[in-house]
Amino acid sequence: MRYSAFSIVKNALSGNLNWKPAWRQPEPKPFYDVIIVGGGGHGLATAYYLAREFGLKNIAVLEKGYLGSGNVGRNTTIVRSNYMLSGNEPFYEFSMKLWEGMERDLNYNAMLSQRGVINLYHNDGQRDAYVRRGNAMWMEGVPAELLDRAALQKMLPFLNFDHARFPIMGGLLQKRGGTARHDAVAWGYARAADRLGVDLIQNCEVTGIRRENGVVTGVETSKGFIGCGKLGLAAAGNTSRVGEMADLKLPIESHVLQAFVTEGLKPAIDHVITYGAGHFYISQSDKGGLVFGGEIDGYNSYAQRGNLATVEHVMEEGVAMIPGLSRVRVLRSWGGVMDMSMDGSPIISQTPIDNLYLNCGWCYGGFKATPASGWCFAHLIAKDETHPVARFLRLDRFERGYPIDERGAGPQPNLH
Amino acid sequence: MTKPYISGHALDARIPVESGIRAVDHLEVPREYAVALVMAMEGEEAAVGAGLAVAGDVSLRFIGPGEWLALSQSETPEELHRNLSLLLADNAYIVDQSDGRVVLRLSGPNVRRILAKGIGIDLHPAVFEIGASSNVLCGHISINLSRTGENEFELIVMRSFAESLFDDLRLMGREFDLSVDFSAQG
Amino acid sequence: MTASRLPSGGLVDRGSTLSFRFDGRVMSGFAGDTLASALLANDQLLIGRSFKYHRPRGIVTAGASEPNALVAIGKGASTDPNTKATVAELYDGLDARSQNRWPSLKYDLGAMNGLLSPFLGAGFYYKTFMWPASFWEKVYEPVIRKAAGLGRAVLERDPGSYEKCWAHCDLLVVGSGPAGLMAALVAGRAGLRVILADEDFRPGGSLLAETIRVGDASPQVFAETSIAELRSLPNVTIMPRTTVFGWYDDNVFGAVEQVQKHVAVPQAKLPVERLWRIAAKRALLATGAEERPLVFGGNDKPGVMMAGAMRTYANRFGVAAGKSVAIFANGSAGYQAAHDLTAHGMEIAAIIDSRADAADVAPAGVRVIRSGSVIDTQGRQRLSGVVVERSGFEETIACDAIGMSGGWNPVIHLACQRGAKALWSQELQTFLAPDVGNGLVVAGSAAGHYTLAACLADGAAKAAAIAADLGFSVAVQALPVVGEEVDPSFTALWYSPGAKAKAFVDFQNDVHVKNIGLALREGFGHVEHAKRYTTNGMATDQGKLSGINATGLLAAMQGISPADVGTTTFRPFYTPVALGALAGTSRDEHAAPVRKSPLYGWAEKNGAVFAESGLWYRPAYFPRHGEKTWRESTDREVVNVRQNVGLCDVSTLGKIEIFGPDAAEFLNRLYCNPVLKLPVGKARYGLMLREDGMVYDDGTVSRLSPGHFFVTTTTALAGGVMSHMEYCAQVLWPDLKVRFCSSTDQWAQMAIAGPKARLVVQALVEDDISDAAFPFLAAGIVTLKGGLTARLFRISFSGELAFELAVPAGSGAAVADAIMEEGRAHGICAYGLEALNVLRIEKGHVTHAEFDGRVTPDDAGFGRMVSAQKPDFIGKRLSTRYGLTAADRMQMVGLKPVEADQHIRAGAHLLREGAKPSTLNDQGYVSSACFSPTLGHDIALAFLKSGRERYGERIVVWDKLAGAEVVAEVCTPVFVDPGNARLNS
Amino acid sequence: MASLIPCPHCGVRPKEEFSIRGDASLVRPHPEASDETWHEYVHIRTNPRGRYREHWQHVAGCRRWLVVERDTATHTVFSVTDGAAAAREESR
Ligand SMILES: Cc1cc2nc3c(=O)[nH]c(=O)nc-3n(C[C@H](O)[C@H](O)[C@H](O)COP(=O)(O)OP(=O)(O)OC[C@H]3O[C@@H](n4cnc5c(N)ncnc54)[C@H](O)[C@@H]3O)c2cc1C
Ligand SMILES: NC(=O)c1ccc[n+]([C@@H]2O[C@H](COP(=O)([O-])OP(=O)(O)OC[C@H]3O[C@@H](n4cnc5c(N)ncnc54)[C@H](O)[C@@H]3O)[C@@H](O)[C@H]2O)c1
Ligand SMILES: Cc1cc2nc3c(=O)[nH]c(=O)nc-3n(C[C@H](O)[C@H](O)[C@H](O)COP(=O)(O)O)c2cc1C
Ligand SMILES: [Zn+2]
Repeated sequence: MRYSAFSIVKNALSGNLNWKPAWRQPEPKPFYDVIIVGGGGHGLATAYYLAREFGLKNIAVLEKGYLGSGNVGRNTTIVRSNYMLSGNEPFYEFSMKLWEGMERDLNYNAMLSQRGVINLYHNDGQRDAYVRRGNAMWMEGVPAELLDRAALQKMLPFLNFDHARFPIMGGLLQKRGGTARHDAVAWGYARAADRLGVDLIQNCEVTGIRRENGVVTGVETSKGFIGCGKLGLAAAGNTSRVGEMADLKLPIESHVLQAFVTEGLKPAIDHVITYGAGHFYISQSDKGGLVFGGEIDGYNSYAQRGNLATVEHVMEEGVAMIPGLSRVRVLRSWGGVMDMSMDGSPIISQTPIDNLYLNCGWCYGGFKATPASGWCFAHLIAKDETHPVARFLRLDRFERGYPIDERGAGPQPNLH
Repeated sequence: MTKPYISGHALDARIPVESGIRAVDHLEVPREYAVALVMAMEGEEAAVGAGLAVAGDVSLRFIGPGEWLALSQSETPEELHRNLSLLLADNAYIVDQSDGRVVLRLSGPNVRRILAKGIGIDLHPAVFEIGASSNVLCGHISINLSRTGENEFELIVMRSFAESLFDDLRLMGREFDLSVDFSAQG
Repeated sequence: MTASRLPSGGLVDRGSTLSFRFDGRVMSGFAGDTLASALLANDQLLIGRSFKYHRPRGIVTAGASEPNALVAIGKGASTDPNTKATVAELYDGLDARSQNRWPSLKYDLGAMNGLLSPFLGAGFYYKTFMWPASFWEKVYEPVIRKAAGLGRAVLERDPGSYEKCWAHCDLLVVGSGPAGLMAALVAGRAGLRVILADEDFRPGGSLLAETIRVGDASPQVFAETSIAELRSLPNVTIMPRTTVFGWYDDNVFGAVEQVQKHVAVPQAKLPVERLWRIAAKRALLATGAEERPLVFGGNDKPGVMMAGAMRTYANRFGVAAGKSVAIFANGSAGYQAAHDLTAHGMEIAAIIDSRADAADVAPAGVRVIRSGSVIDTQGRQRLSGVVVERSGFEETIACDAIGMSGGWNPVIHLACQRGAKALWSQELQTFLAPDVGNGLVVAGSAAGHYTLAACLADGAAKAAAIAADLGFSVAVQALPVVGEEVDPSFTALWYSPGAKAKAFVDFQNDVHVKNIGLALREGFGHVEHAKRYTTNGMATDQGKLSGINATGLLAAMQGISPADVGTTTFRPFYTPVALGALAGTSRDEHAAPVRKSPLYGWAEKNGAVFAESGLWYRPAYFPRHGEKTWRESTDREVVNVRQNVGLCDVSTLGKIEIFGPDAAEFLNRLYCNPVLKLPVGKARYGLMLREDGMVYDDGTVSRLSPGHFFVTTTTALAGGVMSHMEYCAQVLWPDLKVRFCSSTDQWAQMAIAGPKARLVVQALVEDDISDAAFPFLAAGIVTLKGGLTARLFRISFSGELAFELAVPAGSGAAVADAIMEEGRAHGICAYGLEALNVLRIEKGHVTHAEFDGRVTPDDAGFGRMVSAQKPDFIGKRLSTRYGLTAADRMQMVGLKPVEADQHIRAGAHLLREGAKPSTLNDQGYVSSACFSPTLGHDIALAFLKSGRERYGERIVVWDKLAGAEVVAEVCTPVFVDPGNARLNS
Repeated sequence: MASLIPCPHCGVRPKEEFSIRGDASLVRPHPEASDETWHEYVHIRTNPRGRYREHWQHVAGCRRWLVVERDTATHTVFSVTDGAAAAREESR
């Protein structure tokens, strides 16, 4: 059933009783040409593009929980392509462009809202780094603007201009950046993939990877063995665990990042704003909740929850940046387990094992990458060759000495 | 030029000279305090600990394994350094920190309620006993905390943080009208 | 008037009248009222509008689960939007306003949405608004966003203050109802350190609204005497107005105390709210049970209320929720409410019981409709009647309020916040907390005990067990005898059949039964999918009323057990918490500690303008009379240093003392250049790598005696380097005999730089510091005239003849004064960070602008410094990786504009002349740039692909962000004195 | 864990007194070890779900590096020991 204003009216008139399921609930077949582990944004997008762009037919996505139960369903929804390093920027801009056509492509409104992303800076060094970044964006054809304090004061009068411990000097603006409705991204890809015949199998946890003569032949799951031609891992925070099933050792640590939403409020914050004197970032959802987050909790964790010290730290930064948040009440906090890589940048790569492909290391920034990650991963799986914009995101870059370290923090995941 | 250099206190800009007001809860800042860091050489931790315990007019603060701050109000920094060296030189490294640390003394009936606003350890009288000391976080600042009396604690802070800690303590004590002053001379 | 104050009764102080406003209307209530009870007493039933359809809504509950009666309280920057009237303590002068309505609460245009409701089903927006593409941003989204939210945040600086506090206890009791009180009494008497926290301003929990006698007293008196006893115990702390919002690892609880939310004019010396972090050895949840609403047609009108809430309003607040009240129930609690209301003289229109037969006894003369179902309600902005269906017959019963009672949901929120899933109890028809270990135990109604006697007994027994477990001896204590009561039973009813109007599940978010059905039909039947697709349970009440009903509905619609559906995930916060409370005192200028150099006052006195540098404030420049811009002052300072002499505070550099027989070996492994053979009395530049071969930090290493080194680090990484050293010493090489300490704060350190530096310094120092006696890179202990012992280093960041003098911090200002006095004759000036930066760029010296974590020593021109001889040092092995030694790496070069009046900005990128700007053509970037007063034009340090081979090449400095393109010449990064003649003079 | 860490030298302390570095089971290779060994030391992590040994430093306390053994799924702490002692143990 195609979604449109017309379909809404028509269905409403028949009591909304005729809507069809957004996706089937198939039982797994014994064999698929391609199996994707992980029904998050990346796994679903990969399956969709495999079917649509690369014409593959016999595809399954295996998800241990419900579709979208991982980080795609728990992130702060920021979408942007304002990276500094040449290993990253073209990839994220490719993603941005895909976002811009995605909804019509999927026939699903993911409510992409290009409201502008503003990164504040508070000292000369930060400004210089943002100038470098802004120019790197322009090099890739991505518009960026440097705003001074006066311009910001006009745009965002609620920021702490008068009593800040670290006064705001200016900001880097990417107007095309913004947010998208996180769950809808997963649902939209799921529905579109399903319509192309992809089997989306929920409550199906991969527990083993079967290899014969060094070649992957299928996966053991909570629903039994399922054979496959090629296997793609898009298991986000659980990558190391799935990789281990194929004796794959990875440059990944799993860390928990918390996010927060306030009570619903009338529109008050129209942009995505990030704090330069800390790790705070905030935007307002279309429903009215202020969605925000900060630093990771810092220790390895597979628990989707964080601790109070970090909560307090995030709030301190929030109130330091926007004093008026003080009376706003935070409604809910949650955590997501992310695969933090050694340089803070992702991995889309072949592996030393034949027919096993890897998509991981998205840290706290993979939501915005969803379309490009799916596209490039599908490209890699279908053609066995790297998509040009993802050519730096290889697994062997650490060994070869080509880290993509936006933060310059070195091989310690919790510093990225 | 031969004039001696006058030494200033880190809180000179914060504490009015002789305010004279003293509430029940009071923050007192001794102007003169000799402070030395004592680091036992490897394997000598116990010996140094024992040696320090008998060192004359010196109070000890625990920093970490084999490390202490030695404090004296009767000796000059040079004297303290010399005396400790005589006692421990073969077993410990001694570093003068008299200018690097600032000592603050907090006392009064509400002292625990004040400190609990910044310090996460259990300060119950039966848990943190008289004589106990430890490095702790007070708000966002690292300090050494020691219990020096029934309702009396001493806080030692890095000099560069002293004003900030002082401001924090005033805020923490605001509810109880905490008063502040330099110690009376002597 | 229908809802009104009863002539007597309740725990309000009828002698103390309080005046307040609601939407401008002045009303009055009593001390002890909540805003909700006072509004009811004033017959204000319409309080707010729902989120989506803007339907008129009133008060549903008498507590923290309230979904509807949300108001904005306070004025201006002190406004608290979305405040639950049911928990807001009334005070004189309280000013409340309704929300989410326009132009007024009574006439709200937003209510038009209700007409569109068939089209606004669950997930409707995902299905449309996609065409044309440009419309989303310009038309659709703005409209959707306008409809967002309920209350309005003021976003102005909050005049209130907040603070945090730690607490420690043996036992934290959450909830002061019968279970919690008994537990606290038992534990308190046994000598445990007990904290009893309750969100209510009056402790006692449901006892405050109870009528059964406890012992020979009323439940209110029992609560009062219990509290009095607890207050008399020194080991017990009672914390009213304190909501425990989260259970975290290691039994740490987050709680927020509303210190001054209930006063018109807060005292300045007290916070508005206080955050508590409670470290509890054990905790007991005695949080009670929430009455479950019934899902029936038209169940959202003002006048529809929880039956238990009606009881509370009558018994605790002396307020009648209506004149003629219908009760719709599936269990005995509805009857209990009917009895209590009758006792207060209120009229019971009928009891509609969904069960066919039940033993419960109605008050005399009250009609009971068995197997009844409410299918619709009458009235617009307040209830005027209910339509009841029984065996196919419909009947309208006139009433102005209906109390609904659908059973009980134990409040297990906190127990499920750390990953444990709630368990369905078929017997109790509800979800209970699973066993979550002995740190947290659930008691009373929260554990599924519904009689008062059982709650008292359960609280006492569980507290006694905890006390015994912690090693306390507990005396056997008799429990108070409780009057006769029936154990409340009910038959779960997820949906009252035959609804003729919307039957709401989530009131605030306007989720009704059909939405849940649609979600199921579209494949969103997983309880988490249903939540996200319909937004059920996502409003400010977090599904306290709606969550279990949604589960029950999903189960019923699929013909499965609620056990197989489960609940959605419980998360902090139990109730929403103000960000200000969680931030505490860390705000504004106080957001981070301030570090001050011992020369701060001296710099201030000399007119410094300060800049933040990490936590420090450092002098940026020292403007003199007539100078209008920072550049004027900086240029003057730079020229003066190059021509005469200047004094700069460098106390903020990290300073570490290293002792021990292995100190040299240790440092040799730490730095990439050799340190082992550094002679005593010498300093050396030191470069530290990370294990991945990239530069980590740089500084100086001085040897003061064979076993005593003194190293400096950059200001930014002082803490990081210290930790790194400790890691290396303790973890990597625990066998090396080395000890170190930070002495950053002990020393005031100043750089005295310029051709006349020696003249000035020699005037102060007893020792001979001539070039012969104290050459470049000498380091030693000297005595100042006047007797002060100091450390002197002949090192230079500016490229001039320079000394760094370190004196004990307290004497710093006096010594700096003396230097300035001595230097006056030589034209000395104080110089700040800006001048320091220009001086170092002119000399090609690097800072973290260059060492940004992606740079190898060779990139920055230090390739030859890296020791090839040393067998090992941090970073040695990985620095030989292919990518770190590749020929096309970016290398540090100098740039000067071909036309001298053109400007270069740090952050600009580099392009070959004529090349199209593109990522592929990107040649590098400018890391630092400044105007060089020495040379009279801009200069820059830049990283350029294979840069050192390209001296003399013309390159485009591309700063699209500024719209600037400048052609520059690539040159060596040392612009001034490449032969180091000045340094060595 | 995560909220409170029992430092063997200082007692139970809040998390914010510590900084965390990561895997404590890594042993710095001999300088002559293979490229692969070095690469694995610097870049590869076992990242288990369950028992894990991690280096935490008590920065605001005794400044010792500690080995915190805990469960990455439940956050239960099993033990906290001094890092130098553990390292000596290991090298034995
Ligand atoms: C709090 C938070 C905030 C964030 N904010 C942003 C942001 O603002 N912008 C941004 O760009 N990014 C953000 N991110 C990062 C982003 O969410 C992730 O990088 C991205 O969602 C990861 O890709 P994914 O959607 O495929 O992952 P997921 O949705 O996590 O998908 C992985 C799936 O794999 C499944 N799985 C795992 N193991 C198995 C198994 N053995 N068998 C079967 N299935 C398995 C999981 O259940 C999961 O559903 C944030 C992350 C978090 C946690
Ligand atoms: N009439 C019935 O059918 C029926 C049904 C169930 C319970 N009850 C009665 O209710 C009473 C239950 O007693 P109880 O002691 O278990 O609970 P309670 O309801 O008396 O007390 C719970 C208290 O905990 C507080 N609270 C809840 N969560 C909190 C939090 N996170 N932080 C701070 N405070 C919090 C509440 O405000 C309340 O004051 C018994 O008297 C029982 O008979 C009656
Ligand atoms: C962008 C965004 C907005 C959210 N808004 C709300 C909200 O308005 N109300 C709510 O209860 N939860 C909201 N959540 C949180 C979810 O309820 C949920 O906590 C989160 O997706 C993690 O899932 P879990 O708590 O089930 O583990 C939001 C989450 C995200 C990512
Ligand atoms: Zn410690």
